[in-house]
Amino acid sequence: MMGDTAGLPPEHTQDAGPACRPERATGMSNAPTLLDRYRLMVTMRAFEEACAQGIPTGELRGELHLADGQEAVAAGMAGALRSDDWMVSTHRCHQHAIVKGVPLEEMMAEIYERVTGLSRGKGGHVHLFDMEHRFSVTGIVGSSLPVALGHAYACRLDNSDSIAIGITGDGGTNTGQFHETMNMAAIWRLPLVILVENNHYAISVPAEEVIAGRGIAERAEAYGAWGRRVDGTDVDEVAVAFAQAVGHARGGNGPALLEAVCFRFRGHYEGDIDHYRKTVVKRRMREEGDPLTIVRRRLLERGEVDETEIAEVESEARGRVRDILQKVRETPGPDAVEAFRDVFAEVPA
Amino acid sequence: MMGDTAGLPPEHTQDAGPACRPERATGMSNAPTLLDRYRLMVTMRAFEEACAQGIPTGELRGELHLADGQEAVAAGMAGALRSDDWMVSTHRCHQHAIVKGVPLEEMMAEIYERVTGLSRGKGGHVHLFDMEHRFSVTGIVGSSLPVALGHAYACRLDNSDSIAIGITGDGGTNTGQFHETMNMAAIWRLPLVILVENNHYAISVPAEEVIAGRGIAERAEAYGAWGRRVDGTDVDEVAVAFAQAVGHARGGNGPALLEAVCFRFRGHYEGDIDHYRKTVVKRRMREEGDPLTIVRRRLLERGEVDETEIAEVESEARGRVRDILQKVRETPGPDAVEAFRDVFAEVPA
Amino acid sequence: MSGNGAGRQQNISQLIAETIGMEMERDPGIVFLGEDIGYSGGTFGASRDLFRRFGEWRVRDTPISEMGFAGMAVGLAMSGWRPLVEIMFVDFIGVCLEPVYNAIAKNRYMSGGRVAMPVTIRAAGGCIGVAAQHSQTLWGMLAHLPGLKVVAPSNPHDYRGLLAASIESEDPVIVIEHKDAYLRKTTEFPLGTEIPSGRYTVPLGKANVVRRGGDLTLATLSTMVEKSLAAAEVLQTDGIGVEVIDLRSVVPLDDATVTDSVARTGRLLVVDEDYLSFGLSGELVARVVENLGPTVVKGVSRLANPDLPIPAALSLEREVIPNEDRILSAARTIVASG
Amino acid sequence: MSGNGAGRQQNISQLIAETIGMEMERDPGIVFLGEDIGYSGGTFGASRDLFRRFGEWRVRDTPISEMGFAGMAVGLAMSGWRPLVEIMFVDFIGVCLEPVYNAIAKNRYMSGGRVAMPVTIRAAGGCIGVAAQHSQTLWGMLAHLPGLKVVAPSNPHDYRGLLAASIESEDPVIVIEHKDAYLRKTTEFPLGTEIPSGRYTVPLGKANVVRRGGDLTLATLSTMVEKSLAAAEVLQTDGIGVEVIDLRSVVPLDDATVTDSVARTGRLLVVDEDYLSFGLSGELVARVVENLGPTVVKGVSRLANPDLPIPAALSLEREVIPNEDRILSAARTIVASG
Ligand SMILES: Cc1ncc(C[n+]2csc(CCOP(=O)(O)OP(=O)(O)O)c2C)c(N)n1
Ligand SMILES: Cc1ncc(C[n+]2csc(CCOP(=O)(O)OP(=O)(O)O)c2C)c(N)n1
Ligand SMILES: [Mg+2]
Ligand SMILES: [Mg+2]
Repeated sequence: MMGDTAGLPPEHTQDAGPACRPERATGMSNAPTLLDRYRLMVTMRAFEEACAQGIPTGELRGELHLADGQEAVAAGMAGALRSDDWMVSTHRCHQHAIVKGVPLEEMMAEIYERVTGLSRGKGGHVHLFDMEHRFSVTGIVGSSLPVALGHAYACRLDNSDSIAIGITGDGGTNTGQFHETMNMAAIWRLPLVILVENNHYAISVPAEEVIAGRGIAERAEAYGAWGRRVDGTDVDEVAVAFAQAVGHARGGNGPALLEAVCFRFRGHYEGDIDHYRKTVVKRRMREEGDPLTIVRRRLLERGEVDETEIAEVESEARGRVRDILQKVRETPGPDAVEAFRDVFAEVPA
Repeated sequence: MMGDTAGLPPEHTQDAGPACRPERATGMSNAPTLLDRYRLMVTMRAFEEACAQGIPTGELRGELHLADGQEAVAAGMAGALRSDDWMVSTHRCHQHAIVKGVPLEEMMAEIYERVTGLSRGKGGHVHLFDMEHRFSVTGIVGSSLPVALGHAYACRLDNSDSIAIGITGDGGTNTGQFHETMNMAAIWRLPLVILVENNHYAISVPAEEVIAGRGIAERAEAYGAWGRRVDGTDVDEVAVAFAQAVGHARGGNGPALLEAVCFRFRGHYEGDIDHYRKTVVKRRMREEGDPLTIVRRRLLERGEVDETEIAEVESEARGRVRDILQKVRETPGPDAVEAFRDVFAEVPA
Repeated sequence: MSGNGAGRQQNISQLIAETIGMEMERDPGIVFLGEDIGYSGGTFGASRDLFRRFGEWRVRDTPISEMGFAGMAVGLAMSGWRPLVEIMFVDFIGVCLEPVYNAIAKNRYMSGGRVAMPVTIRAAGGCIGVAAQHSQTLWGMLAHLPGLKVVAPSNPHDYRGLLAASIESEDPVIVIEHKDAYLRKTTEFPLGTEIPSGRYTVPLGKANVVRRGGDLTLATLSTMVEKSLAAAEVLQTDGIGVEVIDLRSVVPLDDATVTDSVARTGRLLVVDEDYLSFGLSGELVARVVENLGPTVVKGVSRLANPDLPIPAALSLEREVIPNEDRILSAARTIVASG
Repeated sequence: MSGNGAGRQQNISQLIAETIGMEMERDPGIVFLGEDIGYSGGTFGASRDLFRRFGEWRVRDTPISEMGFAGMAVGLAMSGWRPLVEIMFVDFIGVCLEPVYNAIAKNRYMSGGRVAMPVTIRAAGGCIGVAAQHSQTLWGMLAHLPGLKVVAPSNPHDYRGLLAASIESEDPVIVIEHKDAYLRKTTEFPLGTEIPSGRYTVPLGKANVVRRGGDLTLATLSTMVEKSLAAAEVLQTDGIGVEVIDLRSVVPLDDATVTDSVARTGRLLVVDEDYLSFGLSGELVARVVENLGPTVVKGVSRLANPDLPIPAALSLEREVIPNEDRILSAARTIVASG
């Protein structure tokens, strides 16, 4: 399986061991290095680009939502996140799946709707399910949060110290589900982290025009919950804040709401003409807010690695994704009969 | 019409004049006296008792929700509330209708499902609609708030200084609609007052067990809105706070959230065995928290009126409701053909 | 006291509570969520004692957040639990239909069979004079959404057996309980009063031929089974033999049993307490006509709630929902016409 | 430039935007609410220019709060406005179905006719290879709920005329626009390319017989009209005359026109891009059989999406939704069988 995951050494998605009911203490005892995170982020970028390749060829259709520019948010979760934690993601889900350890090949195969995909091509790019890695997605905005709440409730029922991470965009915080989830998680002190990727827009609608009050993180107060906003382009900052959020939730203190402010480089979906954002703003965003560039610069500044090592990491990650894409493309789609399977577990005789 | 309303002199539900697009300034220029409010409250109590009479006789069925004990909240709205303001209420709606000026007889006739009812008996006790008095109800918890939001939006579209009052119970604040409504009202600065009748319970579920955070009023902060909690057994306090909330909303400052803490004397609905509340608590509640007793005592303390005058007001109000009930009971139910009318305005030939 | 209702003076809401208790004892993975189901024992009393027996974590009083707790069921199921969710009235399901039809119903399929959704949703339905927003059955609407099974019991035996089967099922099931049944004694029903003393299930998707007859097939479910049986008695005295079929579930719809019957009787009357159009009655007529070919069938007819909101006044409600008289006249008309 | 599309190189999304613009100009009481409908001109471009023309108060970009803004429509309507609401994909309507079926659909009735609910909801539906949560049409589900009209246009002329009629209607109407249509040029359609230069409406509830034929009645709507016409062409060369009826609306359902046709052809095939069961196709078959009596009808058949979530893989989607080939073979089978 490992050859297939994002290239983090196993301890970076903390493994709770086979029982999946770990007694292990909270925290980042296996903290990934910045280079580990960089490798992850390059993999994410390469992965999204590999997905984008399916659009002009017609292999992929529909609203393919890529997350270039948001890598620091996902990669910031590595370390504090454990393999026995649950994660529920949104339409913009690939990076989250990667950090959660979902095998790249099965995921890519699902996105390309191949028989080797996670769901044999029946779910597609907005419906990734990997129970082994405790990861799922819904394509309905806001609906990821109650699902994560259910996982958090299950963690309590199990008496485990696993937690659940529910992810949403800024737009998703305007749904009723956000409120209902925060409230229930708080009254029952459930181990839930709500991670909000605030990329400033819900499709074309600017967050500041449709979110009242001081900010998203501040809404935690209404529920007596932990809340914090962080620069989502800086993977180190995200990592620290996310570890705190996780510590809060895993420690039995109820939900934590972490808002990571970041940029979405591409259109809302592949094909979005993205005319609602100014070209100059988009250029500046890429120039100044690229989390990969920021990490790369920092790595060099710190002098722990040199250009060559970085280039190696990059080409290795990119090469791996390229190989996976090629392999996936050589794989057939599902058999016709698949269409008629799996509606029900039990069909009356 | 007046002979039929709750006995408030016309200025107590401020009349905006025929145009319904008043230029009149905000405020309580026609402040009802405490005796006026008392008359209203006695009418409300008598009205609910008249409704309750339909249960043992089988005239009324279903979940008839009465609000005895909560009169101060409704009566506290008189004065600041204008006839051109909109109000959207809940399953526990009769007192709100009364203060909004909905004619008692048509309302009672609707509750008793008579042909002279507001909806000719087709709506019933949880579906009161009176467009002339800008009042409506939904029986679905939480759903009153978006409807009120729509009215508030319409007030802005109309460029009028009317406002909308959306009412909910404590339980209703846990619905997603509460969040969506507060947020939209705030971003668009709509003239909306959300009045929460916190009677400590949603059916059997105590508010403090299912509402996280410091309180309902405090949730206003999450939206940058005005919020306040008030003793909902004290009509004077409610009146002052409600006038402030209305002033805020009417003044173009966006939504106001007013939480009025009160008691529900009867079961959740007629027939509720109410075993989830201790008998001693229920007794104390009636002894110490009856808003009618409180006002009566205050009226006497202030020395503005004497026992005789109060008794007159009481017997007049009760007599009026009794007469209405009798008249309603003598009225026939709707014709069978009514069942098949009013599904659509237009039916293809 | 293990819930063996035979002969006991028990009403349906008690029977339901006992059944849930039996299932929760049998399967420690069952978690029950809903408004007022815990401390108070349920608005209709259909969960009494469970809170005391299983504690707040397995019998959870929720806030009024249906969207949230319906979605919770998805996460609980993926975590390996078996959620039982009460939506107090099925009329409220519009608040949370999204997770029901887009996740609970579709996750098995969308995951290529790798995710199970053994979720049971119980909800009260039906007309008892409580107006438009609290009287619907909506099984026709729910049945249209693939991935959901939809059940509506008619008698004490089935209230227990179908609920147990639903909870045990690996598939999502919505059980619509009729409000009129809750407070009736199990001994008052015209059928299904014999309740086995041990645990049992009634398989989902198997109709029950509750009366034999050669002239007309009457297919129905829920409370209308009883009204149909009463009408069938009367028709018998007119010499009309009515075969009454209790469908038990809308999905799976046992059209095979109905088709077999119509092959003998030649006539089909569907009686349904849901809205007439685009629901159960049309589907069943269409399937039977397809199965037999139209020319084999002498007559088809449907008696259902007309396509209008349920009026509040009881006198008006009685004008619109099927009752014994209307069943009688619909049956006579179809038999008379050939 | 008043939206006279005749001959212009315009696609359906532009046509829709122009139609809304014409209506908003005509009636200053129309308010348009939805996600991304304002500044950006709509995710599908179906509201371009309206924000600029009518301003943010009448063309309102909402937060992702469907429950809230569907409920807003109720208040707006009661305040005397005429709300037009976009639900981006009809698949999302589960989030806000409650106010749609309990208030928008029922308020007229529950108020004894004193409250009007002239609300129009537009939503995108249909299969274009975008998987289970973004491919549904759900008109069968919506049609089951009394008080709602449900419309699904098939061609440029009707996209304009039915939308204008829906907005103008005093009743609530849900218009399901097919995603496949948005980016197609109005001139590319096989019918309805002639668009009158002035304003016009197409009455709700009147089916359109788009092709005459004597051997088989094929009733359908939305994009399937086109596929059915193509199949009918092929069948003509086999000597099978197919009468193709574009239903245009699910509610009101013009079963009279279909019945008249089947009275002549003796055979009915319903083609539907919604789920097969408990929806449009069963209802129409049942009504026609009821109207004519079963023995008059030689054959009935339904071709619809099977009762399963739409699979993501395009190859699988193609296995399940009706297409020209499947229409051909369904038609041949029914004609061959008597
Ligand atoms: C309930 C619902 N409404 C609308 C949509 C359509 N939609 C998909 S993504 C999206 C914007 C989401 O914005 P945000 O939550 O900020 O996430 P981002 O796309 O920015 O990552 C919308 C409106 C949906 N999928 N579900
Ligand atoms: C969406 C929805 N869920 C559940 C119900 C059933 N129900 C009716 S009233 C009520 C409790 C409401 O509590 P609260 O808002 O505090 O109002 P109160 O009854 O105390 O006045 C519930 C759960 C409903 N009508 N609508
Ligand atoms: Mg965003
Ligand atoms: Mg309450």
